[in-house]
Amino acid sequence: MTDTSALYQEVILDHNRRPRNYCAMADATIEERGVNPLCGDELTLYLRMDGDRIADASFQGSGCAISRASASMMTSIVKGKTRAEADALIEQFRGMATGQTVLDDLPPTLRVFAGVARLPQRVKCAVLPWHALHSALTGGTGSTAV
Amino acid sequence: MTDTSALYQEVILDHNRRPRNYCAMADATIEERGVNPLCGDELTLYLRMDGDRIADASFQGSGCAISRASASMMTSIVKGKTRAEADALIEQFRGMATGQTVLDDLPPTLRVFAGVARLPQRVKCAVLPWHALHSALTGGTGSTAV
Amino acid sequence: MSAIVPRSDFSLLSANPALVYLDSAATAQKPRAVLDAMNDFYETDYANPHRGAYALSARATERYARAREAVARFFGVRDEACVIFTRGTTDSLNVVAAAWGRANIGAGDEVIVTGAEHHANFVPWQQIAIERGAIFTICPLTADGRADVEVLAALVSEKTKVIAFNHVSNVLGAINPVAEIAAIARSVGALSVCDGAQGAPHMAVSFDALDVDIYAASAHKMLGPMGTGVLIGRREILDAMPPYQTGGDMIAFVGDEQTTWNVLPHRLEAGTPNVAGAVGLAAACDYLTAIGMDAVAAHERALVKVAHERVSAIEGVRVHGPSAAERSGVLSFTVADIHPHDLATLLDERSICIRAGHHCAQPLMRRLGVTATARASFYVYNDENDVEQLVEALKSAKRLFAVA
Amino acid sequence: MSAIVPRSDFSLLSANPALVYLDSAATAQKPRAVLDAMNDFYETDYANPHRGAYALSARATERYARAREAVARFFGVRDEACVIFTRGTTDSLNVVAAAWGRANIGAGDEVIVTGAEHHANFVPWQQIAIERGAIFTICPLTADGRADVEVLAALVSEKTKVIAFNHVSNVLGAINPVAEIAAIARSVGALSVCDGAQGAPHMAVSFDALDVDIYAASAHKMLGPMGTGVLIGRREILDAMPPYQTGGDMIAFVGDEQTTWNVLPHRLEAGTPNVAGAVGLAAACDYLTAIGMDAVAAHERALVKVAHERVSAIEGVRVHGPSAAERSGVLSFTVADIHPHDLATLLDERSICIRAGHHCAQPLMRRLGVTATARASFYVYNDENDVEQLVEALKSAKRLFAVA
Ligand SMILES: Cc1ncc(COP(=O)(O)O)c(C=O)c1O
Ligand SMILES: Cc1ncc(COP(=O)(O)O)c(C=O)c1O
Repeated sequence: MTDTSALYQEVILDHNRRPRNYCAMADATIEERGVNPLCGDELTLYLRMDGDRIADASFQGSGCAISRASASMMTSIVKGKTRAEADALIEQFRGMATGQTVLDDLPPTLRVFAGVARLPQRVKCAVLPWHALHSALTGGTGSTAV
Repeated sequence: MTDTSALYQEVILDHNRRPRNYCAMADATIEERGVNPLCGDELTLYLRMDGDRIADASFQGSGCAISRASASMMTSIVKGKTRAEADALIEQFRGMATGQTVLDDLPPTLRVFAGVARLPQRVKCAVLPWHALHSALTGGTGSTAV
Repeated sequence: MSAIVPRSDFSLLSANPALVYLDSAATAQKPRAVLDAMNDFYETDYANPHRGAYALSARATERYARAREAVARFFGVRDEACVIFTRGTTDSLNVVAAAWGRANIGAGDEVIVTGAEHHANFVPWQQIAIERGAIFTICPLTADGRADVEVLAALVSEKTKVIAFNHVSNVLGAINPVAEIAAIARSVGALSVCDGAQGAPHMAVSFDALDVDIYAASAHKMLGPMGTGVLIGRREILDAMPPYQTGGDMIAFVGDEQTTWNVLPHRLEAGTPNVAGAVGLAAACDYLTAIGMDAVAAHERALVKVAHERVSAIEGVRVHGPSAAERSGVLSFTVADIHPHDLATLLDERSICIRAGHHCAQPLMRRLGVTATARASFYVYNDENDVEQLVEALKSAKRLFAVA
Repeated sequence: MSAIVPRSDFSLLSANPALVYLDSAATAQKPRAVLDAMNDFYETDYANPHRGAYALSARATERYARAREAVARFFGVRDEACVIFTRGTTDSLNVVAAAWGRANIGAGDEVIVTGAEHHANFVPWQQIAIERGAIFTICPLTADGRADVEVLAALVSEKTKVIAFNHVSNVLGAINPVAEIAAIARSVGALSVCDGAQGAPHMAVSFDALDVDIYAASAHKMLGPMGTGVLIGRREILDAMPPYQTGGDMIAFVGDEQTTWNVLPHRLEAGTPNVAGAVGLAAACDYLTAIGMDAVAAHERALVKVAHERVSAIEGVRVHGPSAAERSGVLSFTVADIHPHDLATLLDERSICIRAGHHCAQPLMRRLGVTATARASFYVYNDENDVEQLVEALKSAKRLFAVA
């Protein structure tokens, strides 16, 4: 019914098999749980903030290739970014995943998720880590549902 | 949609306007309330039993022409009847009102209600007093719903 | 006045050209557009929404979301997650009485309803008051059947937790001053619950502007399908309300010992939702919007004005409720000594459908001093000829009973 | 095995010849006969039942009564007033947990469910136990996912008030020994509540013979419409149960201070009933009866047997639950490291609809030691080619993920 081959690209499959930053973080300054109640995906996002800057990011949890690869790439990319830079990325990623924004500003590696916009039932998988990041950076409830 | 002219005959209209036995009974031995919760008809049936025989019967209440005329005729007819005779009448009347039985055994005056069988929404009106009578003669709950 | 929609939009009415259907306050006939929308959903996009991970299910989910948007638009609700699909008005009101009531009404508190409520907005409040040991107060009515707001304003106190009232009386067609009642409720911190079963089908409703806390309606009375309704509430109220039913879709996490809830609207919609019903209701909303709710209201007002004049001109007829200018398209009356049930049967002989009885409003019947009334109610497909036939039939019934 | 009904009976399936619909445990597609029955009701006999005093309303009332009779016949219930129409299984189970539970469960009492329950038969009991201060016990499962009756028999005591269990697990297809569980419940005077959402669509059910106190099912899973279900109960139970919702049709007399109730089935059906839904469910029952429920069960068993063999033969696949001979047409599995959601998306690319996730059974997922499974479920319109395509697609998905 839908053309998913574009979504399950090598890079996503690779991040799924060998997720980067996949570990708990003992000295995290923020810990945020993200869940998708409808499909059961869950992850814990760990951030170590250094003032306004994300000094380190990691995650753990169980989820599909899409959410796992998304979390893997996200934690890699936001490392070293300021809050404002991360906020901009969050907005752009969400825009792309829901098929609304142009991609020009988004780092090319993240564009592999563009295909998810055609799969409304999977958008939340891709967005889950970003949602948790947003929540973590804006006070953090400790747990958010996408 | 339905031919009701046969139902609203002179005799029913007359019993409605001048119901017989329409009064409370101070020396009643049984008092039974009958209600039709769906349309709001209600009546109280009074019986004075003399052993196995219905010495006197009367009623009061508010209802449509059908239930009023039915109660009026019923109280007239059952006066002096034994329980067994009343039971037989009840069964025959119900059979007629629901369009199931032949009429041969039923007193001709009651046959004016035959037309109600074609009006399922009015069957309960005609049957209400008979239902209360049945209930009164079989122990009586004080109040029955048709 | 001719009807403001083609009779041919309604299969049942066009198949029965002689039928004079004057019972829309009980339930409305369905335009083809509503049935078509539901059939199309079943035949094109049918699957369980929310749960599937395939395109067909995504389409069903989408249909459900679009339906909620359309219904939110119709009811003037900006925050569409505050539109909860239910089984109907009765369900909606029971949800609030039970879930909100159990959490917020305590011993010695007060629950107020009006004397003109439908049983659906009377009995749930009476019962929760009994259960919680609260005082159950029945607000008196003005002579024409609306809540007496002066008395109400004097009645309320800090103890008052709920004021439940109808938008429009199903018996009298009397229109309540919703904003005034809501303001009285607000002044003492009480929940204002508006039963819109007879409001939404007949006049423009803007929930956000009405300023009530809760609004309830039934799809089947507004050209939509049976088995569907809405519960609309302000977000703070719905968010704080404990779930009424639990099960699939409304949970966040089910532990062996504790469970956490999903967000609105899901947390108040347990189980597989009735997507077809929502789609049907949305189609009905669109159909009504295309006519224009102001045109609907004007049409009914015009019809009920003629009916009011002509029916009350018949000797021995008593019409209950307000003047024609102040009522929606409902006319309750009694004709001399003729019991309303007999009247309905005699009218049925002429293919005229009216309702007779207590109209699920026994408390109001007592206040009117009657046990039953006859009721004719008008909607978009009715015309002046329907009124004409009603009047003729009433006269004929009078003749029959008088001759006896 | 070819399908046992013509695909052309189902508009959606015949319009999409390539669609492999393997999600009937979530919801079933609708035969034209069901949609036609509902349309016909709306277009021919539509009015509010019970309340009108005219022929059209009498016909609607009659339709509703006939539908109840047909449904009672299908479920093997002689006393048809004990068939209550609800919104669905979730609604039915919530009614019992809330109305019966509040009246009968006290502090220190015990409520037992099994570890394989759908959230609809788990959370309502968990919540009422919390509310009443009762003990909530989760009965362990046999290795193949049925309630362990030996453990259950040892668990129960005079304190046990309810045993709630599924007829068939929606995740595993495991069939519970209903009569045995009911007997254990009876031995201690506990209420036996059977969630038949996955039973009624797939095998002959005779409520009177099963000897449980309560049985619940959803129309939409048995070829019927959304928004309709049944709550079936033994008369003594239903008669003694306080009403769950109050309003129109379910009352006998509404006083200003007290209200009395109507008789069954009305007292448990507040408000305007969903006649169209009941008519649709009745048509579905008739459609299934025409095929024969034993033929339905045999067809599913045959399909699931082939699917079980072929799917478990794929390396890395783990099939959950009992052997093919002992399950209804449901197959849950996990494929090596591929998350079920990814699997579902990849299968969707080939127009194969399966469900992935926790299937509203998080407690069971924990007991299986997984967070999600993929689930294929079969029904009357599926055939061996559907199984074939499922197997091919699984192999292809494995290849894609392995290459990475
Ligand atoms: C004013 C009013 N409130 C509530 C209801 C109950 O609606 P429903 O039976 O659709 O639940 C009705 C109609 O029956 C009504 O007219
Ligand atoms: C075993 C079981 N119980 C209960 C339910 C809930 O049914 P519904 O969502 O139709 O209320 C389902 C299906 O979702 C089920 O499979």
